[in-house]
Amino acid sequence: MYTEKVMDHFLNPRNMGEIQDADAVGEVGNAKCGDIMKMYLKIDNNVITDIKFKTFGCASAIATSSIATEMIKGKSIDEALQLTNKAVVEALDGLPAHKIHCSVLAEQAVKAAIADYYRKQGIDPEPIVGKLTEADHH
Amino acid sequence: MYTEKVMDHFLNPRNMGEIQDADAVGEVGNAKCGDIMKMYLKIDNNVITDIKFKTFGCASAIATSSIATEMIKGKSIDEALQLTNKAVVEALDGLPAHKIHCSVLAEQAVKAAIADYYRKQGIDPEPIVGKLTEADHH
Amino acid sequence: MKRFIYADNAATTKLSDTVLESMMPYLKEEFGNPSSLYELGSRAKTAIERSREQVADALGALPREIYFTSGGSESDNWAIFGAANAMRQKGKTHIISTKIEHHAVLHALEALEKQGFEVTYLDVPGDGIVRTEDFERAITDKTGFATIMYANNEIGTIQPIPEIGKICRDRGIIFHTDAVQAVGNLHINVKEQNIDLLSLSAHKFHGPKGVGALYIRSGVRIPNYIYGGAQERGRRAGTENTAGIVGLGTAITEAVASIDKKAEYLTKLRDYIIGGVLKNIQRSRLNGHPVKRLPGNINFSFEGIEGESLLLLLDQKGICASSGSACTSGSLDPSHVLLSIGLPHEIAHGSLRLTLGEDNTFEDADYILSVLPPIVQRLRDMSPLWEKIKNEN
Amino acid sequence: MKRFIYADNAATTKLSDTVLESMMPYLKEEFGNPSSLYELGSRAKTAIERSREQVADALGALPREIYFTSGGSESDNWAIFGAANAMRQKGKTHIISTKIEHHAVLHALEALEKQGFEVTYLDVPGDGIVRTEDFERAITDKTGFATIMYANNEIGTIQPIPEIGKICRDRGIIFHTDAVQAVGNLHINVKEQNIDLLSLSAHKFHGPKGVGALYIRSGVRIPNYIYGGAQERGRRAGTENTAGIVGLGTAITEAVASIDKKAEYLTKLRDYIIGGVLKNIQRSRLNGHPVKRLPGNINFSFEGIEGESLLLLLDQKGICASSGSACTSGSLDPSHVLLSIGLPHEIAHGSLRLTLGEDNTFEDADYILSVLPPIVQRLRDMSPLWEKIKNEN
Ligand SMILES: Cc1ncc(COP(=O)(O)O)c(C=O)c1O
Ligand SMILES: Cc1ncc(COP(=O)(O)O)c(C=O)c1O
Repeated sequence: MYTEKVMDHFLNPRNMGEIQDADAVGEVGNAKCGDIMKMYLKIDNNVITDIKFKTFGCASAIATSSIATEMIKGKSIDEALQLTNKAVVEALDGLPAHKIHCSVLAEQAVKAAIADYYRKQGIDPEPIVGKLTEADHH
Repeated sequence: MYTEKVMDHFLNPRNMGEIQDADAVGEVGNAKCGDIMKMYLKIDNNVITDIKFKTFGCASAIATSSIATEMIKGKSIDEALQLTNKAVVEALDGLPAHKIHCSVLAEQAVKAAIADYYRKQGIDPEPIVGKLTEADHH
Repeated sequence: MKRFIYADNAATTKLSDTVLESMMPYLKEEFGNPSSLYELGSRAKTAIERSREQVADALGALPREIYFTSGGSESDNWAIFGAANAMRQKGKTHIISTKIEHHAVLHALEALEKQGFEVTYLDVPGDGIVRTEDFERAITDKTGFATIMYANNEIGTIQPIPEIGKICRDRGIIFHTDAVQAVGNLHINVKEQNIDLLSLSAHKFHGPKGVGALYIRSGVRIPNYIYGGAQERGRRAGTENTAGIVGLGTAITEAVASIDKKAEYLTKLRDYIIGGVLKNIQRSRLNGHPVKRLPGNINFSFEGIEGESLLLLLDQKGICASSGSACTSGSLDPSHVLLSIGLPHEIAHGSLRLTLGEDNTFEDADYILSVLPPIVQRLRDMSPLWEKIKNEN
Repeated sequence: MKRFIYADNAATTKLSDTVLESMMPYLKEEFGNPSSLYELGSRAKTAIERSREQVADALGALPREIYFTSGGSESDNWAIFGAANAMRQKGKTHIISTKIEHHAVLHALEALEKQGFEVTYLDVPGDGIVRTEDFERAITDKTGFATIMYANNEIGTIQPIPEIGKICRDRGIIFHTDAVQAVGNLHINVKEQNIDLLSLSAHKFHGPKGVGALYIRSGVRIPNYIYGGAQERGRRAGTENTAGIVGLGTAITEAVASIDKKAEYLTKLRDYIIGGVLKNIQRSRLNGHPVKRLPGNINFSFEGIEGESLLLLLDQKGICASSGSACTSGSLDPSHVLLSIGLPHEIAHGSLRLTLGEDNTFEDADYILSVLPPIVQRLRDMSPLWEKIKNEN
């Protein structure tokens, strides 16, 4: 069902954990639907210097979280905002059709964390990050 | 599907053939329904001294004809009239449900031949042989 | 030693060794439920998807247009009840079929008639082939569905499927073909031949019994027939018969690869037997079309005798064959197919079907030709009907 | 060497060696069509009738009340659509079932609702067992049919079938039970238990996939579901899957012979694992009834984690198990059964079903008990939900 890449990121998740003194935290999804992703960022000079995640969800939820953190670690916020769910899927060599929503969730989690970063600085994140819609997965 | 007895009478039919100078001939069934039985009798002093049959039909039609001839050969006409389809079925150790009509046909063929015998002597066979109804096999 | 000649390949076929070999792992250690997440399950799933590709390739279809079923009858029922349901949504109530369909089609259509559908059963002329003109004439503005078999199971006649497919596509009629006898014997391409729904059954081409498939052209929407789990992308419920499905895939690939070679050989063998019978048995009649018939199909009527007796005597000689009559089914009616092509009842009763396979040899043919005439003679000698026929001439 | 522990016997089971052995002749030389007249055909027919007797014996039924099908889903669909049809003739339009039926039952009932039938889906209390009082209360003068599963496939709870059977018989309600999970595990007697229709599937008790049966009590009249040839005494068309049917007969005989021995052993093994898990994993919950459950069925929920991840990690350790969630089916909804017994969504997502078989050992149990807690811990460590749960207390 899953590609080797997905299994690798599921079995050996990168950047799993928390950052106690994170500069920003974003959480998306809900338990009722079966997946929650939480991302912690350290941001220095507009660059994401550290990132960690915690995920409640299926293997692809964990794998998409993991690879998303890898894809934006060390990147600038602007670059991180370019991350699309499509890029996540491609980086994992594909996801089953009914798991695509996990990649959407990963993209949203990154955006939610960045939004939190702006909000903490008193900046309205919406013009920058866009409206964060709950990932549609029903 | 068939008992050994049926197969034996089908493969080695007894009394198969014609009697050229028969005292009586009876034929029942019709080609449309897939079976015709014809019986030839030699009758001497109310005793069936010889009997032959010809049958167009399935294995059980042939087997019932064969065993019926065996069962009444050497018997008096009265005894022959006692032959029931049930007795024929039993003598063959049974017939499949949808082949029971063959045994009815065999009983009728015997009766038709005996009726012919009476008719040839100017005697109305009906009070003796009963009404010959076409065996019901549709 | 008693000879054994299996000449009833239209009834069923022997599993090929390679087919059985491909199935064995799934009857042993690879027993996982294809819906299960773990490796054991996903290996079974992979095997099923490989088979789906094989079936799709054999028909010129896409894998996602193939749905596995429990055989030809289920596929026919699904297609027919499903299409009827779909057409009713569009206000259509008229169905076109033929008088010579398999009972899996006819009895399903009869059930639909009880539900208020109107069905035209096309007549076929003496050669057993439906005329496209008749088909076109039968179409009304209520016609929403047609089901015409690809090749007949009794007399082997091949129907003008691509032509009818074209007419149906042009007229917006959903078109199903029961190709149970055709798959593995004839070249089928569902796209080129404009087929919307096609039924097949593995055991007719050296695959296992109890597994088949329905091709549903993508875009044609029919409701499910067996509801339940999400197997077959939610279209046909039930834990998959993995071994059977794998066997189907192997069998169809093998069968389709050898169609031409097989057809050439079987046609020769068939015509050799047909010629021999016509020459050696008087008042014998070849049923169906002399050329437009399945390569391995032979169907004869012999006047004055009855089919079941003939078959049992052939069995005594080690020859497995079948009759046009549905004797074994508990019905005493002669074949509806033989009646449809104009045979009188009494002649329809006396028919013999030999359906050849690759394993049959010319030696087998000679044996059949040596054994059959005396058996027919023996039954005619016993037959009061033959007596009359003889005397008539 | 990687360990391999198969603990998903409710999903499917491995063919037993003796079952496979009994099937082999029918996959090889005994390939005749059971409807064929010749010896090769009648030997296959005889084998099928022997299997029919075996199935009948196992259920306390008569052979002529047993009809072979392609599996549990087909049997369920036939029973449900058939009974609905039969009751409609009598002016009845109301059906009683439960919320915890298998999808083969639920989706068929939903299709009937679209046709205008009214269906009451009984609630079950937290223990997962239907109350007969609730059943009786649901009966109206329109009720013509009830379908209640014998044992649940997820949480293994055993329903009060004899009691419900009695009520139905007294009230003239046709009663079907989906016994797919029960056959071979529980003692069933259709006569004593007043069952009118019963579905079973061979692959759940070490028989082959793709074959099952429907018991139809003599006197209960339901229409056919798959129309066509005269197989199964004209009630279920399609060339018989001889090998599968023979396998079913062997498997049911074996399974029923060992019910008591198996139940005793599996109950011990089950309760050993249940005890170990409850002791070693905090915030774990046993779903279903502690005692009135299938001997081999274990169903846990672990707060804060999700089922699929758990299964894949268990698979990495060589353990085949299943989740209550229907993830693989493409749906993201958690199990309707777990929701029915009152679990909140987020807990229903984190469930694990282990279904044990005779092959499982106490060593396997110890291995599972050693491997499972760290895996649960690992996922909880990853879970933002667990973080909250922990902090709440
Ligand atoms: C309770 C129950 N009913 C019906 C079925 C369907 O059986 P099958 O998959 O053999 O069609 C299953 C198993 O999948 C089941 O567990
Ligand atoms: C033309 C045709 N259609 C349908 C069927 C039914 O197939 P099955 O018996 O595999 O269900 C058969 C064979 O029996 C057939 O020859």
